[in-house]
Amino acid sequence: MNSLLVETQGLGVSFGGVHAVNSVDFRLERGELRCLIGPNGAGKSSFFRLLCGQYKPTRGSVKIKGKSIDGLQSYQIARLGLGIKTQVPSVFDGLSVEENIWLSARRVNSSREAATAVKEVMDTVRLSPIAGNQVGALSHGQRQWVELGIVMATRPDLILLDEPAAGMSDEEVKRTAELIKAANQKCALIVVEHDMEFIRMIAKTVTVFNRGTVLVEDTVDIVLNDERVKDVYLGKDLEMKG
Amino acid sequence: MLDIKDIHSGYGDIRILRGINLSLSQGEFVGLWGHNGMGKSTLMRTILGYLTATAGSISFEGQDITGMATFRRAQLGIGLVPQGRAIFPHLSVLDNLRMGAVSFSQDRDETVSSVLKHFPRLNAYLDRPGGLLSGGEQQLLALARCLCGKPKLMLLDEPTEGIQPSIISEMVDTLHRIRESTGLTLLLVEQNQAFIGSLADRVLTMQKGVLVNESSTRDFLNNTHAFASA
Amino acid sequence: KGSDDIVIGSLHDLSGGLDILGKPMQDAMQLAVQEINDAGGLLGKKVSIVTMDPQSNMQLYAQYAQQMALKDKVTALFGGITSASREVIRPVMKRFNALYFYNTQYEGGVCDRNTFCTGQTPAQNVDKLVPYVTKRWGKKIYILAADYNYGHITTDWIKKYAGQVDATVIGADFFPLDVNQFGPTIQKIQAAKPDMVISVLVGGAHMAFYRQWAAAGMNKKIPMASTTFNNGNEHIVLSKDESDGIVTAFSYFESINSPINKGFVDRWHKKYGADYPYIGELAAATYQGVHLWAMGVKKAGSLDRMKMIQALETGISFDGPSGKVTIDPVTHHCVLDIQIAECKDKKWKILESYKQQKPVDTAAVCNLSKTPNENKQFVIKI
Amino acid sequence: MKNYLPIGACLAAGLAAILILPLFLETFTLMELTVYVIMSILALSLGFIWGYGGILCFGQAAFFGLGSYAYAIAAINFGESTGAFAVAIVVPALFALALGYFIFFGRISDVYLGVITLTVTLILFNLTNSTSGDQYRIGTAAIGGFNGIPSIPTLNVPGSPDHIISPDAFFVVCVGFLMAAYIGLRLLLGSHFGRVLVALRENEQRVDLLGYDSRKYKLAAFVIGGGVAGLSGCLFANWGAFTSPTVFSLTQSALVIIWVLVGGVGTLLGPIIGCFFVQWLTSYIGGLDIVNPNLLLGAVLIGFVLLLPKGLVSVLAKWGTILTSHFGSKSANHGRKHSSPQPASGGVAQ
Amino acid sequence: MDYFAVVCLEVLNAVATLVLVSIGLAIVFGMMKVINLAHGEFIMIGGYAAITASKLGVNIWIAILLVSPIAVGLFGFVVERCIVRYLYGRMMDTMLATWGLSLLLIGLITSIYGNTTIGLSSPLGSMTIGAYQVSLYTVFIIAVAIAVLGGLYLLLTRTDFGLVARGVMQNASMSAALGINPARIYSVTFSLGAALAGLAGGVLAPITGVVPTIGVAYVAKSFITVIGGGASILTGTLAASSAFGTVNQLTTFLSTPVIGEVGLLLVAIVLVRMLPQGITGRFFRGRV
Ligand SMILES: Nc1ncnc2c1ncn2[C@@H]1O[C@H](COP(=O)(O)OP(=O)(O)OP(=O)(O)O)[C@@H](O)[C@H]1O
Ligand SMILES: Nc1ncnc2c1ncn2[C@@H]1O[C@H](COP(=O)(O)OP(=O)(O)OP(=O)(O)O)[C@@H](O)[C@H]1O
Ligand SMILES: NC(N)=O
Ligand SMILES: [Mg+2]
Ligand SMILES: [Mg+2]
Repeated sequence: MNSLLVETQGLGVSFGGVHAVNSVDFRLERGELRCLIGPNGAGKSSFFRLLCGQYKPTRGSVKIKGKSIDGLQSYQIARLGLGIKTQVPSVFDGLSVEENIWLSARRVNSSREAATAVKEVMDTVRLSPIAGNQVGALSHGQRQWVELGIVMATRPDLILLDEPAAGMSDEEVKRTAELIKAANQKCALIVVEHDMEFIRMIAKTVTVFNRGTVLVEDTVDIVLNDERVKDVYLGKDLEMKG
Repeated sequence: MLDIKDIHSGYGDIRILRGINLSLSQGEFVGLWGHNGMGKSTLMRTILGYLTATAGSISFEGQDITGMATFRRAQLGIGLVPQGRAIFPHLSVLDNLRMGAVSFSQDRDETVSSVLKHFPRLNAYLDRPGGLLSGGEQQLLALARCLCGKPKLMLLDEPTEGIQPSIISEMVDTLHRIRESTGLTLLLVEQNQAFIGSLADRVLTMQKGVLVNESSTRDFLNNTHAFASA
Repeated sequence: KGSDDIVIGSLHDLSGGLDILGKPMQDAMQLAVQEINDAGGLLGKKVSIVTMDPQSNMQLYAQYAQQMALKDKVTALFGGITSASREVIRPVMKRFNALYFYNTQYEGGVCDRNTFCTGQTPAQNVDKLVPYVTKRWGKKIYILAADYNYGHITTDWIKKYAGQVDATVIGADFFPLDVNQFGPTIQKIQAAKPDMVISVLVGGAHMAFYRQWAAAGMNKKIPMASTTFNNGNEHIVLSKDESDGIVTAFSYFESINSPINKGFVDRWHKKYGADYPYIGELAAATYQGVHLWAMGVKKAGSLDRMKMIQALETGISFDGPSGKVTIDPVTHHCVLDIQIAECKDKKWKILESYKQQKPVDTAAVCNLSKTPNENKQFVIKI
Repeated sequence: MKNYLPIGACLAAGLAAILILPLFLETFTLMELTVYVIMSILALSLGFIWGYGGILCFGQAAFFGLGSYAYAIAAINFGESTGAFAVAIVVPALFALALGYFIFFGRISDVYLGVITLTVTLILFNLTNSTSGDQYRIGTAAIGGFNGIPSIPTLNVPGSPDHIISPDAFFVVCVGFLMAAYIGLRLLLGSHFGRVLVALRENEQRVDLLGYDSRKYKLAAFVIGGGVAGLSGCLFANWGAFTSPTVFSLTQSALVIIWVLVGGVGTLLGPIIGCFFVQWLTSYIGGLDIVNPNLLLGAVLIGFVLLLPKGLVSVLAKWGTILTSHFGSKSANHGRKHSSPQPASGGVAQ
Repeated sequence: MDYFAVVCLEVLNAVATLVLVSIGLAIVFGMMKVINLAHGEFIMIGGYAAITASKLGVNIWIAILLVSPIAVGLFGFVVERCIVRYLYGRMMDTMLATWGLSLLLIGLITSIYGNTTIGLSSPLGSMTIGAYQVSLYTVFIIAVAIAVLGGLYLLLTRTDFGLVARGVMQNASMSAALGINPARIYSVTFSLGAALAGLAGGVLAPITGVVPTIGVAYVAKSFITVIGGGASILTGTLAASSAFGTVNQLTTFLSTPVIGEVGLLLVAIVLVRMLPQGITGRFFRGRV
């Protein structure tokens, strides 16, 4: 079996004159945890959308588990074992938290096993206390977690997380990092984040996007000390008043 | 300039805020901190009038605004950068900014271009529909749009969410500059402690719809763990 | 309404697109019943009417017909305007044994011993109209007709009678009842250069044709005849410029110069006001239908349905505003007078009169004396 | 499971209607009730695909009309109703399959879907409307244009064409079908399929990202809705023994939507109640003869939207909650669902 | 040759008529996502307003071009205040309410005017093109349609109202946070849409006549046109009207009005299928 989970070659997408993603060669091994960082508008979310079939590439190709996803519908790509948490949470607002998770668990489980799987996920993500709440009435941060639960419940081989820690307090960020590490026991992940604390907590290899292309790809320490990365992305550290 | 007395509010039958007291004085930068779902955004919405307070009173510059319509409060000089940005997706970036300056029909273009000076990145996208900007670009646009309305009091709801580190520090600089030149008052909801630390004069902590703590920024930063477990 | 009144049903569209036809029919029933009651009623009882408004909705036609037959136990039901509504009512009345009068000008062919049709059919008026207008204007005819049974069948009759006088139909266009844009048609007619246009257009939307025709100045160039113009008060609604010169054939016009008609029109205006827009063909046929029924009841001396039918089949005649109307026992249609008239200053000037025209179209397919159990509408081979 | 309550209630109500009403209602009242029952099957079909599948179909009347025409034409040709009955359900369902394939696999949704379905209905209206004349026949049945098809052979006992079903028995048949449709749909909604359908209404993109082929789910729901609407059309043709192009009219299309809205979107009971109410009202004011019926009906509808935005069923639910809470039972969940902020956001259970 | 010219004129006439009957709905739907099922009746009232005014001795041009739009615009203002205002964001509920309104208006106008209202005659004569006569009024209708589109273009792109209206339509609560009163914008926009419907009613009255039920003929067609046009109000309405009007009229010339109508509807279906967001959904998103 091929150990390569994701492989893109010369991948690019343009809108009018905007090259949101521009000839990206990207490889991800099974079970890997990769962080993706880069300036606002660098093309990270667009890259995610290309991976899950929401955008059709203008150039290049995407292979998942050695299989080209060209022409596949997004549900077919999902069935290849891909789960995505979008930047703006995409959940079932009118349903309860439990129903949200059940729908996702039931896709990969028989109806008997689904109940157990739901319980497991709800415990892991700590959703049990709000199991009966309608998701539309949750706060922004709570909805992020629900979405994480939905994604984990399909037991994917690869999870794409677009800014999972956005809008969370430090303690919650830590909790999310633990979750991600736990999830990484079972599957590969690609995580986009702007929160460097968070990146340091979880990262092994980091890929930096800039203007639609890969700027650097290396271990987290090297990347965060790279001058170019500091230049386009990190800037100077905040001076605290304290 | 903003005086909130024992405010209660919520969504329908669901009560979220349970007696908030808060005063901001002119030119002050105040941080508001708390876990997810504690009611920070709800407080912002209540101040601006999206939600009507079921009890208590709000006054702004000495004027009682408790029952006032949202647009009138905005006209008095309260501006909001909402969580989730609320960009007009089908208006161009420039039109989004002009919407922000809509009450100045005379010197609207000047206002817009003076704000744009603080946001050089947006200059490149003036004709692009707002909805197509990346998440972080939209956040900058929302901030710029709010400034175009020359607010006296700005409500900032998690502005760093999704923003790259270098822009966050630019944002801090920008806000300090604007504070100096206009005497802006700021109420800032944030989870990013570094950001709060570099902007706020004092920090309030919210828990389950009540303010449980107030401290200087220094104490806040030193006692992070105490707060986290609060 | 007393408890032992003789009850009859009135089921006409009083709202919706056809109310322009239904209102006068309803008024005609009331006038006729008032006259009958003023003259002492029937069999010593008063006659009263139950009225329902089916709102141009076929389902309500069925519902109300059922209700009138079963709950109100009407002795006879008068109503239905379009053939579609008639074919909804007719089986209901047959099934629940209540007499049915259909009083609208229609395409002919209904053959049902429980039903009486008092309106004119194409063989009665087209038969006179086509020879008259071809003699007057020429031999090339262009037909515009409403796209439904009545329009198609009337068109066929026009073709047949045109053939008999060596005239030809050089074009025929059909329009659904909701069409109100006639630009292309008007150009097509100009391209075809007919000697006349015969209109079988029906209803409010189609009235737009006459306006657009006049707006293009065509009414000054090509003359027009019609078998339907005036049923919907077209000659009142349109300006005189738009309607002058149109020739039609009906059994009734308000301007018929007879003492009976004068009395009828006077009584009508007394009851409904002097500014009543116009009393037309359908109103007169309904009025006469009620009176024919009353004569039948008197003659039968009973409200038994079969007895009434047998009495009506004796060839009962009523001297009505349109002239003498006689029930033809074989077809249950009426023998009646036909007038040809021309529109002038929003009034009808009667040009010719033809006495006692028989319903020969229906007679060609229907003989209820021989086949009393027949129960359908025939499509007449023309 | 939460399904048992509504199903049990439906069975009880239906059986009561079948057993008791014919005993003391006059035939004509029964016939009027019959047509309400028939129309409420149509309302139910839209209530299902719209309220649960989020498919905003402005042309549910098309399937209803096709059902009635298919039945009429088949029954006239067969001279017998049993086969015609099957045809009347299969034809609209197949039509829904073709149309639904076109729509959902073309990723058409929202108001664009509404406009396509409405347009298709209007095409059917135009086409059937322009078939007057003898040349338009299918077998021995003339389509009849504007006038429609009269004198349709009505239901006979299956297998024996000479035993025509009486109005009283027909009432029982229709109530039976309504119950069957209601229970069938309710069971379906409780199933995996039904829950995915509801999820789809909430967020189609997420359903796809979970690996469900949303198009197939929508199509299946659409076809089921089409078949149920066809059933209703078939019964309608039987009820009055006629059908005409007005079954495809804008008015008919709008009426279905109105029934569902008046009753309450996002429930199965609502469309039935709404249909009964509006039908009764329309028929009642046609006999009033003092005000213009349009004026009155219009005013009532406006009042409805402004005063009862969640439909009749929410009022009933409120009474229900008051009653049950009075008796100390715990149906709080039931009551709360209807106070959710959006009209179309009911959960799976009702 | 002259026949060709006449056909072209009739095609333009059909396009212009579609533009006129749809544009009011396009404004109201495009900007407020309100499907106004009483739109046809607004047109109908426009017709009655023109007729009534001219009966009272008002010059026919003033009646058509001023009285109709103003009367219906004011009426729209009242409707927005009393009904539509409470239903924003609830598209289907507004549909139900405006359907009720449509019935109510048909009933009301029938009660006031009866069903035998003497109409207006077309105020212009005819002109000759080769061997054909056409109504000069046709040319007038085309001119009005062009003027309406031009005027609206300027209003939406060159004025504050245009900017603010578009903003409010996209996000009302955010607009309120910027100091704009959304209720006022809604009210003005709805009244504007109503006034345009009234104008259509007045302009068309002399050639179609008015009966209380005339609106029914327009509402489905204008709805299909507006949706087929897609997100851009003006470009969309113009594009869809051109496509539908041309197909409808040419097929009518070549065959029958029924086929013409079916042709229009088929084109609408094909179009929406090929461009699932309407003609302009893809190319002109967010433009007017
Ligand atoms: N559908 C689209 N049409 C036009 N431009 C687009 C579209 N989607 C993205 N873009 C543009 O492509 C660029 C990359 O956007 P993308 O959302 O991928 O950035 P990102 O790296 O996720 O940024 P952020 O960190 O701010 O979320 C942006 O400039 C954006 O404006
Ligand atoms: N529209 C709504 N209807 C009902 N409840 C709501 C609604 N919006 C928020 N809530 C509830 O109100 C509470 C407070 O929400 P709020 O958005 O104010 O939290 P927050 O402190 O801003 O959280 P976060 O940091 O996640 O943004 C939450 O528990 C949430 O479930
Ligand atoms: N019978 C008629 N005129 O429809
Ligand atoms: Mg992004
Ligand atoms: Mg918040």
